[in-house]
Amino acid sequence: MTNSWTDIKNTDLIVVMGGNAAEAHPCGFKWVTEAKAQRGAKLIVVDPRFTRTASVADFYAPIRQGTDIAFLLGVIKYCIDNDKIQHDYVRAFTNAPYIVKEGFGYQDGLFTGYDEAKRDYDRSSWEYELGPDGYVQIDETLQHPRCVYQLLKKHIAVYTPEMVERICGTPKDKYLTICKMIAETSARDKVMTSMYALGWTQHSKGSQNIRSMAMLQLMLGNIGMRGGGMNALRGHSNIQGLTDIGLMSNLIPGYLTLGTDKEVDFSTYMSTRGFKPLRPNQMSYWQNYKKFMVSFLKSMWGPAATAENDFAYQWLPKLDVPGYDVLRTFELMSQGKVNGYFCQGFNPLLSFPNRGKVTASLSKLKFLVVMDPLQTETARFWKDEGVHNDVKPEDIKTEVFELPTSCFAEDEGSLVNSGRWLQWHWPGAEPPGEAKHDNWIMAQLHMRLRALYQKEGGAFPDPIVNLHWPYRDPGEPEPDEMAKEMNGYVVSTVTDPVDPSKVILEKGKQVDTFGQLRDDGSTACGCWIYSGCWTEKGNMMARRDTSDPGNTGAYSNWAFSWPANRRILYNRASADLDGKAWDPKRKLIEWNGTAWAGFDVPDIAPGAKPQDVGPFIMNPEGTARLFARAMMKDGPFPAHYEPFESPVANVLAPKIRGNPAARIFKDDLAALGTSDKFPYAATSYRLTEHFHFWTKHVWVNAVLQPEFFVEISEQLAAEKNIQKGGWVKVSSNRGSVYAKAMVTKRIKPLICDGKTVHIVGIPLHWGFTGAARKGFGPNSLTPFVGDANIETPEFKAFLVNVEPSNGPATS
Amino acid sequence: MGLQSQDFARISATNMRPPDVRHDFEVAKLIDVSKCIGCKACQSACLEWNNLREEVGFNTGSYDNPHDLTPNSWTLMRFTEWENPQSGNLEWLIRKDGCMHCADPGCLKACPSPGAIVQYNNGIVDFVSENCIGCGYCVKGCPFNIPRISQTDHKAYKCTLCSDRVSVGQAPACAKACPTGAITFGTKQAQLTFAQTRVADLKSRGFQNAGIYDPPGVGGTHVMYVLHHADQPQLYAGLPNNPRISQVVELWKGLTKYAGMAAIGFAAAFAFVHGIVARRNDVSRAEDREAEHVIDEEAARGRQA
Amino acid sequence: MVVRREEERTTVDRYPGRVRVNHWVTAISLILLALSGAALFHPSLFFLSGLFGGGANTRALHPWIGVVLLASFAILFVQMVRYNFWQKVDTQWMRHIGEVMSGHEENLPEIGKYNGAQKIVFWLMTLLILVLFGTGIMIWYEYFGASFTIEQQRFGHIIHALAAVAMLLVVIVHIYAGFYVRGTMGAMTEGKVTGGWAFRHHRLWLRQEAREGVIDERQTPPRRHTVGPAE
Amino acid sequence: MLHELSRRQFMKAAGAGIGGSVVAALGFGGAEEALAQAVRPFKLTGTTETRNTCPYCSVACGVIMYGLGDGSKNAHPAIIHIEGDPDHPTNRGTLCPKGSALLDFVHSETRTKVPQYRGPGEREFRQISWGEALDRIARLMKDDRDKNFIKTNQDGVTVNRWLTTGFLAASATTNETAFLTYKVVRSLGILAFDNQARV
Repeated sequence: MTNSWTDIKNTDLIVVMGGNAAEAHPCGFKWVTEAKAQRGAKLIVVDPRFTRTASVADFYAPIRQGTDIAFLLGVIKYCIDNDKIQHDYVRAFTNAPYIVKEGFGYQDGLFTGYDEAKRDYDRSSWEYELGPDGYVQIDETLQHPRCVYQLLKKHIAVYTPEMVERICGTPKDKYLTICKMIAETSARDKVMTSMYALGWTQHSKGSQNIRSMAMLQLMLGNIGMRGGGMNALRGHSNIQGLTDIGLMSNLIPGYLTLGTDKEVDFSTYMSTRGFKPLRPNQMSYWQNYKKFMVSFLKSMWGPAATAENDFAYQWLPKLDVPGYDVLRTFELMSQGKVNGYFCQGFNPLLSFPNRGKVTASLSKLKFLVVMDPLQTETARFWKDEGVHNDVKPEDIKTEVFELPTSCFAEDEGSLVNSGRWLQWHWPGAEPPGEAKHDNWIMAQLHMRLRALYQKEGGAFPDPIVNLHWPYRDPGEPEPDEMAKEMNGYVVSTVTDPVDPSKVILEKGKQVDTFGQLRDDGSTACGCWIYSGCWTEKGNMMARRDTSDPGNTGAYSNWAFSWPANRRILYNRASADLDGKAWDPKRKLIEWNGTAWAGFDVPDIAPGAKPQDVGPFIMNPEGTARLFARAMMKDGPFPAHYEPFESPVANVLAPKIRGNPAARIFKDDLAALGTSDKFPYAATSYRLTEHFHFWTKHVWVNAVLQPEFFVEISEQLAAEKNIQKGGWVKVSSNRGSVYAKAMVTKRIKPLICDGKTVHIVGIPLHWGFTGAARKGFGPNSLTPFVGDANIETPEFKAFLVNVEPSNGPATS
Repeated sequence: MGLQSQDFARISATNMRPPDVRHDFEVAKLIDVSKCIGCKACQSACLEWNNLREEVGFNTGSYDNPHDLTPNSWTLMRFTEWENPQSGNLEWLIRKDGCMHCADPGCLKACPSPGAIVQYNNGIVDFVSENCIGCGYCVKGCPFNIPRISQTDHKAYKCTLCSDRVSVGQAPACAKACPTGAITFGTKQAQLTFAQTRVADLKSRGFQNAGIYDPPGVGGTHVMYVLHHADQPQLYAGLPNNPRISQVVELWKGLTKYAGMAAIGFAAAFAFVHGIVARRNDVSRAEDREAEHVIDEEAARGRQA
Repeated sequence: MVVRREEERTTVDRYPGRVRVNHWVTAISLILLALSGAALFHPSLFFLSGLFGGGANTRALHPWIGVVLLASFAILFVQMVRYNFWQKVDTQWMRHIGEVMSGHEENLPEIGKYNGAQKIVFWLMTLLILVLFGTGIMIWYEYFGASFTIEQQRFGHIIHALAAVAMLLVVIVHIYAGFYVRGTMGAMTEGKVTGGWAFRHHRLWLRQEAREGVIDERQTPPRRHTVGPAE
Repeated sequence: MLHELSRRQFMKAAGAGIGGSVVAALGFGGAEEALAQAVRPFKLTGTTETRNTCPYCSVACGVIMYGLGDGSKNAHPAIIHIEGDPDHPTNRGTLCPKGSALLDFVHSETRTKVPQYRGPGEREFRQISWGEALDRIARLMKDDRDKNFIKTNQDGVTVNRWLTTGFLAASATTNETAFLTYKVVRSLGILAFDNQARV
């Protein structure tokens, strides 16, 4: 989220698209109902299904899953055509005026530089035209044919209301009503907020779905505003935290990235991370990258990380591919190239696409370790559960360990919510039976490995035996110790270069902010964006002050919000070029002539003059990007591509299947189904009564939604002679499941490109352990293909067939 | 009944009206159907607070789970898919069902067991399990079909409006939990005022018939609804248009009760008086003798036959 | 051999043991039903539930007693129905009911085993018991709560209540008649009535019985004098 | 720190006390009174309050866990009720159907309670000790790492990666656990490292 849950109360228009806030985030959705009740805000829901969010919406329109880009680019076109954009904002705060290199183009659904064999682009032409001064050439008038604004206009020209209806199946009149409502928020005193979640990410072009809305929000001047922004609802309680701390293949805490094989040493590594400003006076905050990186390395290897050994840069693994994401890992596993696997509170047997492939892959492991407070299906993937897990245990040679862990109620520590709030919590009881805290388990593993390497030696023991382990009880580090590590501390006293008697940073003290971090090894910091969470003043994440000056919904003294306790990102953009709030009623920060001040921590240097310095300080441009340059794998602009399994061909580029830049492995490509055998467009989702695969272990929730079902329209039910509450068999080219049929008016067939498209809804909460009735998950059906940029699987759009059945008993 | 009797407005099956001297605030729960997302947090909170659990059921092609109120499930979301003929829009009407805590409770009227159903001065209608005899009369008395009789202990159960929480100044569990604020709790007066603002908001959004459901037929309720279509309550999973205690029940618990008692009393009294004043109907010596003749005569006839 | 000449008096057998047992089972059931029913019928009588071990037990027992009543009365019905068909003479007799109530039966027509009033009681009881049982089933919540709609049950309740009142009235008449008409109780206790009673109230019946034959149980004179159709 | 005493909590504690006395004043206190049964005694009076965060979605609602006992040595704490934290700016005391039922998550019958092991081809789990489990896992890890660790690639560039073992982290663990996990996993050179943010 750029904003926060409590900030949503400030909005005028909520667009829920690519998400289902009411069902997946009911308590956050409260701020939508507040905005509606308190300030007459309107709620728009665009979804293939009439969801429980739609049930309280002012306006609902259906859309075929996987066509959001066409819809959104169409809205941008509408806004431009009807002069409903926030001109000053667009001109000053986005790269609309920037001129793009000669040679960039887009044709037949492809951008310049496409290599079909590699399914990848040579992105060199997707760049700005630089002037002799090394800065980007711009045209304030936005008239230059190669300026981003003109290129965008040209790029989206095709997305007329008629085309949108043809692609998305959204009736033109409904679509235009929505365009009109959205366009209204281009006014300076009107804002719209976008609430989205996995309905946009779980596509082979998920990142571009989100970019499309972000671009629209920029055109309307709604980024950085109270009640505006791009608000990813996010999934798990600490999914934000784990991403921040970089528990992903290619990440280092604080969104730093691992080196690649090309970055042979630290200087080469840093050279590609120079982040020189692309416009005069811009902050280009990543210029501080080295300070964060060195401080991180110090927190990893402490004294062993020295200037001499490049602070142990080489001890980090290097990537030979963009990343070993889960799809790649399970592909390797299926080829027998992975021997050991750990699942710490993760249930891949139900969470990853193409369950058949997941089972086969896990069966090839030598050992599997599951750490979980609940008895997961993954820990039992080898168990014969009849139709619900049809395997032969004797053929599966994998050694499996199930390690019982504590749950939230027995844990202490911090979680980061989608509003980037780090909130501390306390344990109320001991773990049951022999269950242990994850910290204990990870520490015990490390200590054992360290001992083994010290005793026996072995492959490159240095990073293990030298891992910085300064904990009171090395066998079970306490949460406060790690929290302080992440905040950062001073390794060696730093004095003022001019007057050495003046101590700037005192050895052993916690740093107050990442501004104090050094690139010479005198500071250590586990996760720079968390600096300030546990300072000398104590645990800022445990703060419980509920005051909210100006009733902005910021609650600045409640817990801690990264970065630097900032509650609304890009809040500098809430003020105009002179530093005055676009909308006085929505004042956030303003330029008082000498400094920025207001209700939130300014997202800019306090003394940065409004005319000089752009609001998007993380970008070398200082502005937001409508044109993403080479930073997106599948295009600097979003473009409509069909899902890999689609009931209709891509009307814009019939030859192209799916996202041309999305990676798909050979076998998985072969495993895709076609609409002749699997005519119905399926999508998967969560229900409000359940949380993923946890609450089926919870008696009460099992009662509230006891049994696996699929949702189909009355028309499809009639066509297939399917009874309400009767059994159906749903199959894709990869597998099949049995489910009860929920026949509903809330799903209606769509007409796309003149063809009737039936939608099949498949919720994901059932498995073969827990209190709820045994059932299946959609991942028995879903295709093994991910987003081009981040490899999130395409769970939201795939093809199935549906037939009446007598249920699993008879199978 | 002790001190607390002064806290009762009504007590079932008793002739003496409770003193009703303590003037408590009337409380009310307001359910704003237009804000409800049908998340079932209220059901969840209710089961948890009251330490009740339900059998894990089945899916029957609807979101209503469990499928009906039970002795353990005192509240339930009822889902209705309705295509509005005026706007042509689909509306998913979701109503939280449960005890309405009527000002004039039919259950209490029908109950034959003294003190098994009580109404506090704050308006809460409560079942006192200890006095409940499990006859099921309350089921017949209720215009909303709410009470359920447990087949385990044969006692009637329903929403208590969390009388235990209210008695210590807290809101009912469902009201506290409700994520969107569709359920609110307060004094009836304040709730009615607040409900007006909600109705105004709905009218501004085109729901011309939006209104408050506080049915006069039962003297008003302490659980009220804000409905987008207050003119057609039955749309919301059969919410009664104009609920009132059944005439049959009124007759049974009214006239019949008194007339019956009178008739029997009169008959008994008549017999008693007659017994005293009337001439003895007894056999006389003469009749004994005549009997002998008759016997001889008939016996003789018998022999000749 | 139903008319006996004993030392002191002459008696006529009216009810054999099996009928008497049935009658009393029925009678006791009726009383228990009246008491338990009354407890549930009116708050002022709820204290009666104490006799059955509290309200819950009263609620549970009442219908079962009803079942016993139905069974025993059914047998009684079979035993008595043939004497209870209406005849002209019953109508004549009913015209003189006032005299009966004032203790004069001189001018009544001779009648058989039962008089009009008794027959009316018999048929009323039959009817009411059927109604009470039928409606009783409808409102027997523990077992039949699900079998009838709430509206049907509401009607069941009111009809049951009205029928119960009627039943009580009939029972009061029946019992009082037993007391008022002296010598009647013996019929249901020892099973016999005096010849005089039979002559006064059921002369026709007395004649029939006598014609069947008379047993002389007197000790003197010692010679046995037996009579009967055998000779 | 098992639980911290916040402003509201103090009020609450006091409130419960007052509540109790109110109940008594109303006469619902005396169990001997038949009608006293009408109102169930307030079940949270005297429990220990601990603040926590709902572990489900990323709205991260504040919850209060009500624990058995007053924290004294011999009273083993056990969560008996969980309710929304009225102080929390986001949820203001409300909870969704999952959050409202957190108690059943804590006490779920299918929670893991002992370490279990399943050998190759076996049909069932069997219990093992933590010691056995961890020793065995560490051994399997080291053997695999020593065998398959890649120190340099074909071009002789130091790459220090271990690709034959992977680690999925949980996006429901705390930041502190996450960071400790990160240190342990990365120090081994593991690249097949991911969490739910990916899916």
